Amino acid sequence: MWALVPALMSLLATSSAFGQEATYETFMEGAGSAFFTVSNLWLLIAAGLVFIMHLGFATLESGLTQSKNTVNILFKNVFIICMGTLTYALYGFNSMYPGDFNGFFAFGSPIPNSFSGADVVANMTADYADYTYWTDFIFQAMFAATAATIVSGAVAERIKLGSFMIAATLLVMFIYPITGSWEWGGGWLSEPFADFAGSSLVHAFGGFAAFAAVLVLGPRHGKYQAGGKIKPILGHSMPLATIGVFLLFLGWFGFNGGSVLNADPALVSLVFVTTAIAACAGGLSSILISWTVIKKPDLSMALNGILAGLVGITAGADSMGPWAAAAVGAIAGVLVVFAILFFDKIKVDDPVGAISVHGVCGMWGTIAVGIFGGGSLLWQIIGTVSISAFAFVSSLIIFLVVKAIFGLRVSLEEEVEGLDIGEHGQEAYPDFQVASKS
Amino acid sequence: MWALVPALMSLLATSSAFGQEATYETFMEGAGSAFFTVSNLWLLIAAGLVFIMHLGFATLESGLTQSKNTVNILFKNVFIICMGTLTYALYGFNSMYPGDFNGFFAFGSPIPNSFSGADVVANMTADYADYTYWTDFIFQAMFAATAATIVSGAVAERIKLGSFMIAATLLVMFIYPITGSWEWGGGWLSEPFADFAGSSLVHAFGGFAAFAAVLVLGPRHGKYQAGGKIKPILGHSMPLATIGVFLLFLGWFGFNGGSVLNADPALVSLVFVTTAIAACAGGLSSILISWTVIKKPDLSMALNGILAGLVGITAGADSMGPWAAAAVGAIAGVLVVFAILFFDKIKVDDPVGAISVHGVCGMWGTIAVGIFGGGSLLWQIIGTVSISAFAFVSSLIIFLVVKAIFGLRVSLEEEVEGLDIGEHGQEAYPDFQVASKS
Amino acid sequence: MWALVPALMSLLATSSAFGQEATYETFMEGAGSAFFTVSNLWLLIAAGLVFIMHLGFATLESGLTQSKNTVNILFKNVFIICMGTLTYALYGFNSMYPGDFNGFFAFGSPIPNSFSGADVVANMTADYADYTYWTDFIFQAMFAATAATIVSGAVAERIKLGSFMIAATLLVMFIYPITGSWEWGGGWLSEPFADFAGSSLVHAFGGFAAFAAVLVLGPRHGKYQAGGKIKPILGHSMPLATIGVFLLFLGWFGFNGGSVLNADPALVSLVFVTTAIAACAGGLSSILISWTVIKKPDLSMALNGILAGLVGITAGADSMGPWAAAAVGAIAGVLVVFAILFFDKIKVDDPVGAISVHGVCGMWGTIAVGIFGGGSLLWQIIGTVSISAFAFVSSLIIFLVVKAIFGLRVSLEEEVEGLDIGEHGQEAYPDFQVASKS
Amino acid sequence: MKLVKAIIKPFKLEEVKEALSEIGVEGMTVTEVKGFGRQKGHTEIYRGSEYTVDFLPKVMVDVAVAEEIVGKTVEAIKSAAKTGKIGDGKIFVIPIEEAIRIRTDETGEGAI
Amino acid sequence: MKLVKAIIKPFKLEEVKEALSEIGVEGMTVTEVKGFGRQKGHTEIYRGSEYTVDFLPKVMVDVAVAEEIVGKTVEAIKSAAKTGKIGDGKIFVIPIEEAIRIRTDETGEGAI
Amino acid sequence: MKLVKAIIKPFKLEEVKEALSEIGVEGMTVTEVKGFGRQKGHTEIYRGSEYTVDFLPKVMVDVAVAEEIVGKTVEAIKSAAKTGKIGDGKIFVIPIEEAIRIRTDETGEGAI
Ligand SMILES: Nc1ncnc2c1ncn2[C@@H]1O[C@H](COP(=O)(O)OP(=O)(O)O)[C@@H](O)[C@H]1O
Ligand SMILES: Nc1ncnc2c1ncn2[C@@H]1O[C@H](COP(=O)(O)OP(=O)(O)O)[C@@H](O)[C@H]1O
Ligand SMILES: Nc1ncnc2c1ncn2[C@@H]1O[C@H](COP(=O)(O)OP(=O)(O)O)[C@@H](O)[C@H]1O
Repeated sequence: MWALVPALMSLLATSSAFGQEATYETFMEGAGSAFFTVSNLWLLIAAGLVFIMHLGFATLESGLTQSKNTVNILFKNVFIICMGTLTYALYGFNSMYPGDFNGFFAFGSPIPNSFSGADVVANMTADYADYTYWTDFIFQAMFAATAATIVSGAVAERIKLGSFMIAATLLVMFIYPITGSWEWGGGWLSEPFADFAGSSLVHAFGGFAAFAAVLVLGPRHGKYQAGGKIKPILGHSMPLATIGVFLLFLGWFGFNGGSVLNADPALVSLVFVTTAIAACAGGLSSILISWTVIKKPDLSMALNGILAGLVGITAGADSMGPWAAAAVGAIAGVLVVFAILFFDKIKVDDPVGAISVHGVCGMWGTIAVGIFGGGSLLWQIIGTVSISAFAFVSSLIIFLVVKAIFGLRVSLEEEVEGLDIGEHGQEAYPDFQVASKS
Repeated sequence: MWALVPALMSLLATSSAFGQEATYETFMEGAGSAFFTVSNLWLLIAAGLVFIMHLGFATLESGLTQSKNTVNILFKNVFIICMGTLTYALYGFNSMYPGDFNGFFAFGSPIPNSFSGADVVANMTADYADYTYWTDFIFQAMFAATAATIVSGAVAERIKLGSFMIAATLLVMFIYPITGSWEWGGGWLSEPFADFAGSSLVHAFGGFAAFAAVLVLGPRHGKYQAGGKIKPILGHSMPLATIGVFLLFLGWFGFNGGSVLNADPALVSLVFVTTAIAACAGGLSSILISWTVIKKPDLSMALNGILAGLVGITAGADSMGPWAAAAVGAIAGVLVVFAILFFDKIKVDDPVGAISVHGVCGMWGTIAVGIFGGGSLLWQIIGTVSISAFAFVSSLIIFLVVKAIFGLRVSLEEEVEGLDIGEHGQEAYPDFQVASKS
Repeated sequence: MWALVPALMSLLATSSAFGQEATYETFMEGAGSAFFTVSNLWLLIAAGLVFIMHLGFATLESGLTQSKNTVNILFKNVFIICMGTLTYALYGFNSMYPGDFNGFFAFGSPIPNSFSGADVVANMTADYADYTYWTDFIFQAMFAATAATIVSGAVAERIKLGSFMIAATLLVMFIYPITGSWEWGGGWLSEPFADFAGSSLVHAFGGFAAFAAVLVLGPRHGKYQAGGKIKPILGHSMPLATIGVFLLFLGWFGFNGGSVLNADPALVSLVFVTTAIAACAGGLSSILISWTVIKKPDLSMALNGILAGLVGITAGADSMGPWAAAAVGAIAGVLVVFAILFFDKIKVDDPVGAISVHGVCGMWGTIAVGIFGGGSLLWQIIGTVSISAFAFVSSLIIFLVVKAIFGLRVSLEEEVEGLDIGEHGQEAYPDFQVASKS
Repeated sequence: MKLVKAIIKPFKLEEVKEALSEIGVEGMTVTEVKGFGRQKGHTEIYRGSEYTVDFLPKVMVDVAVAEEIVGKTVEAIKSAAKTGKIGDGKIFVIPIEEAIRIRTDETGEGAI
Repeated sequence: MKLVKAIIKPFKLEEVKEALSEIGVEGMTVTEVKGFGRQKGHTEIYRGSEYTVDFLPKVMVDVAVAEEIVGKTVEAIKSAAKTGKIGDGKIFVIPIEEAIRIRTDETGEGAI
Repeated sequence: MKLVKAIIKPFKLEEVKEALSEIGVEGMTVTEVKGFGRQKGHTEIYRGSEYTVDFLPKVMVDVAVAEEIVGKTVEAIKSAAKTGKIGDGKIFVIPIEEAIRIRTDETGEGAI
């Protein structure tokens, strides 16, 4: 069918079975290859969009924290994407998608370096899925590090760099694939629980892992003062934070849109619409609520509202219409404002609001599928609670162990001085007069 | 034809007529579905690219204004995208594309929450267009808020937040779809007037709406001093402004490229080339002119020149070759420099140059189709003048009414102190020593 | 085959031969058009991704230099993309892809303004390639300016603006297409030398051109002090630098992925995987090495490590598996750290590390194809050395000539004051108190 | 000689500078400072928590002048900087024992 | 009147401000400065080169007070700013010959 | 004791610091300031409008020294900061009545 046969020479250069080459060619000349090619391309582009979410997180987190910790935050985000991708190749991918397994846990193994013979057909054609094995890996790999990134924001401005790097690696490499396998790997939650793109598997997971980490770590010095007074510790750059949220919004089109796992026009376009509408509804409802409750139109709340809407719709972007999505997003936008105020009241210090945005709204989004998306409400609750609880407990153990062995917090002096000097011996803005470090 | 049938279950979960499901499947298995699938994907990706233009506007506008108003500008841009998408879903889309109508005005109505039965085929297959109904909506929705964003920059640093939010909502929800329907909705301008991606319908509309708003609002305090002296009020961050222009340039590939409304290789690739060439020609000619006239190579003029080239080519990106595009862009780059100097001379205070970039070059681009693009020069002039005039008058009325009821300007004291503290009680850069507020 | 025939009217409006129109239509209705349409779309999107690399370079370079030179760096980057695209249209494209030629050098000529008659089919269908002529041009044009951008970073903070603009134009317009034609244009290096997406043709070219420029220009004032002491001149914004690297990483998916030159699922997905893995391995190995050698986890080194991995994999992204890519990236990440230290030791002052990242790792990546990618080691060395040497010598001549005629360096006073005031009469951050200019 | 040290509202700087020029003062040194006084700061909000910003942006102008024009200088600053509203600022007069112009080695009143 | 000029560690500013309020001082002016002294700066690293940052961030507090409370003022600052570690800073007492409140034209001790 | 207050060109700071170290001065406090004087600012351009930036970046160095080395201090600053071109800056000598080291409660010349 296809007139032009792509040159596969180079790919197969190391493969022994030259006779098999024809088979991939045959497939590409056949009828099914058009949809396969488009779907594969869409998932690769979606992987690129999810990748850019890491820049979104990096800028959002550094914008919402103090300038004396900016190098540290950026470094952690750079580390996370590098570590996340490599550990996922080494272990995570095959642990999360183990094929047949007990439904609860599987060991991982490295992805192969190449395929040969019949394996090419099995992994590079519609025999595998609507996309190739490599596409599958890269799309999932871009998701994997997100959990650690979510934690990164919540523990910012006081955690030892080395300890964080160890804990984050353990979490991303070993724990994230476990809950992932429960649903997406065909485990015990795969039916009838529905979590389309990961309100629970990615976001609630990250949010509750962050919650545990913050409990172990404690609040930043000076945040909660004698007499119940809360001293806000201001983010140092609202433009950086705003850039972060817009990039996350953009990336979410790939996060949700790519989770359709092919280029089906009806479904992908529905997902784009529900995603955008929920985000906008979340933004507007947060603006409204913060204006009413706090009496000022608060930019940081508007930004969190958009994220809340996005996290909320992630579980059900494929299973409801635009107006249901608007409801899910708007409720998420309200929830996030009260959740942030609530966690501050109970002295859980989360500089960027990660627990509220990802944890609370991730749970909400999953449950919402039982309300608006035709899912089983009971199973939605069972699923999100199981995943969140597993994330919380695992993270608690990891952070407690790391604390016991290496220590978790920088010294008070370093915290006051800033982690940029303390951990990195570098400044983020050496040319600018930065205000009194307090 | 297509071997793999995408799972539509979830989409149709709420639909009653299960027997119809086969029909979408039948279509997807048929011959036409490959081009449909690719075209649909391209429009969704283009929608993502247009989305990122809103970040471009947000960073450009905040970069070109003072740091004491940064939170305010960012907030307005966040609000606009949220409000624009939702009001377009609620009213605008169906008002702009009303189907059969009188050619001048149609009432809008909300987009549906789902389709069932035969409607699925009518809206999700080639029966509808080269893309689905949802794709159509999201692509157009991303355009809709642009008009308000353009105004946002021109009225920056002195307008009351609440009043702006009301005026922008009225403009985007009710007025933008009217002129839109004239051409793209099949109204009185649809033939032979040609405005490919909206030099007039989007940009001149926004520019002239901004013009009216600025006339009602007046210049910033201290800008025009006794004795005709102009005091430049500097933008606070050239990196932010530059990020903005590059993102807008990128987004324009989706803005123009998506306006082909399918993935036709010849036409989409031509549009990419003309778009890029016009932008680059605009940048270079602005550099040249500003170097000659102002005697210094002015970065803000170079940035405006690129935007001028982009706005200029928007009407004719599909109807001329690269060298004609270069001419259109280069002329736009010259026009924008003189327009900015001119508006400053007549004391129309536009902090980001929106009226010159979008208004003047939007008109020029539309007319240029009558010169280089084979369009009727007369009709091009009739079209762009009608649209610009309608935008100007509507905006004048809206801003005058809002002024009468709520007031438009913040107090002089607040203007001097900055709108960030005044309207939001927040600072954009709390860690940095910001220079004397004047 | 395709049910929907795209409207080509407008494209062909200026074409005389209406009878030919049918032929493009016929092709689009035929079997091969689906793969053609997808491939063409992918290359256009890839062109957009490569475009965004220019923003990546602009932010990276300005982040790693002082705030008093920020306007200047941004201006140069804006100029380069405008100039690069236009000169490539005017001369470069046809000089680099001359068709039949002597294998060493060909004169260029402007791209046409339109095609008519049989030329439409020859240039807009699979007769041309898996994409149209316009797509070919825009994808290659986005690459073209990269060489100048690389030089821009290395000569920052001390070069005269006008002189740089002239030298960069000569380099991009006339020299870059020459080496380009050797390999990609079908010249003497096209076989068996393998440089997939340009480790040598783009990066080593740029790196060695930068090396020559820096030798002619000399180090920044005060960098190398009496007694061999090196005074680091700090970059002014680590967030800008980090944004730059993430955008470059994203853009590289288009740079490498698009270089497949069609949408072949197996190959494009392999390229995405090897690209990402090499980048992440480069980042991790740089972190490790800098932590061991310099004793601190250095963010600027981590960022350079990612770029090193990306440059390294560029030559062989299509010819090796993920673990080979990891090896290539990790070695590049080590190389770049020592290269930066080395060049500083021999007093070659390169503010952003361009020579190390692009020059050294570009060479390494090309050679690595002879080790891991099945290429001829000898030919890989011959190729990369020829290209680098040609770039070095040409650049040396250009910069020496420009120096002789116009002078290259700004005055010491201007260098101390900053080029923003000196060359542009503008400040990048007028609201902020910038630290003592030294 | 005296050092006249004035702490004023930032947006009055331009006027103060002009008033000083008019009476023949040719030089001054300006510092961005934060002031705490009777004028109370405003309340700001960050993610739901209110807090008071006590310190307000002010500008400190240091002018060294000869004995005989101290009065005129103080007067000039006073009238240019006054808005009559709380927070207008203070002027302090401090003795200078010696002044030197670095460029010329001039000392005393000729140096300022 | 005296100008009490204290150079302190930035994170002590809040406490110093409160100590001064307690003894009835109602105004002060604060400047971000960089200090050089016995407390040595730290070593930083940039792309492999080590270098020493000599100047440490400090805060300078200028308080004009009446003669009779100079002692109390110095005492208050001293005890609030002390950590006992090197780099705590200095207090200098400088004579003020005249003080004027711009808003009211008040002069002398009433003005501060 | 005296407070030697020098306003100098920013890029001379390093040299001034070294000159002071050489004569045994162990501490100083540095402030970024903007200077207005005979040296005129430059013209800048923004979107076509020219305007003059009157204020030039300068650095103010405050050094408290004992009576007997005031001369040497002034001399050291003067020779290190001089370029001979307009805008080199000024040095003012101001009396200090008391100095206290916060860390140790030392007072007088021992404190500085
Ligand atoms: N005792 C003081 N010492 C030093 N600076 C002072 C003193 N009192 C006030 N200031 C400065 O003067 C500014 C204005 O004082 P404030 O009491 O607010 O109003 P007013 O000048 O109208 O009395 C303060 O912000 C502070 O910078
Ligand atoms: N002679 C001086 N003149 C002016 N400021 C000084 C002087 N000596 C020290 N300082 C300031 O006091 C700060 C603290 O001094 P330092 O010698 O580091 O510690 P300590 O105060 O414990 O003796 C310095 O950073 C500097 O700002
Ligand atoms: N009368 C003054 N009072 C305070 N500072 C002054 C005075 N005159 C000059 N300065 C400071 O000294 C700097 C240099 O002065 P200027 O007149 O430009 O050159 P020069 O020092 O060569 O005479 C000014 O920028 C300003 O900061």
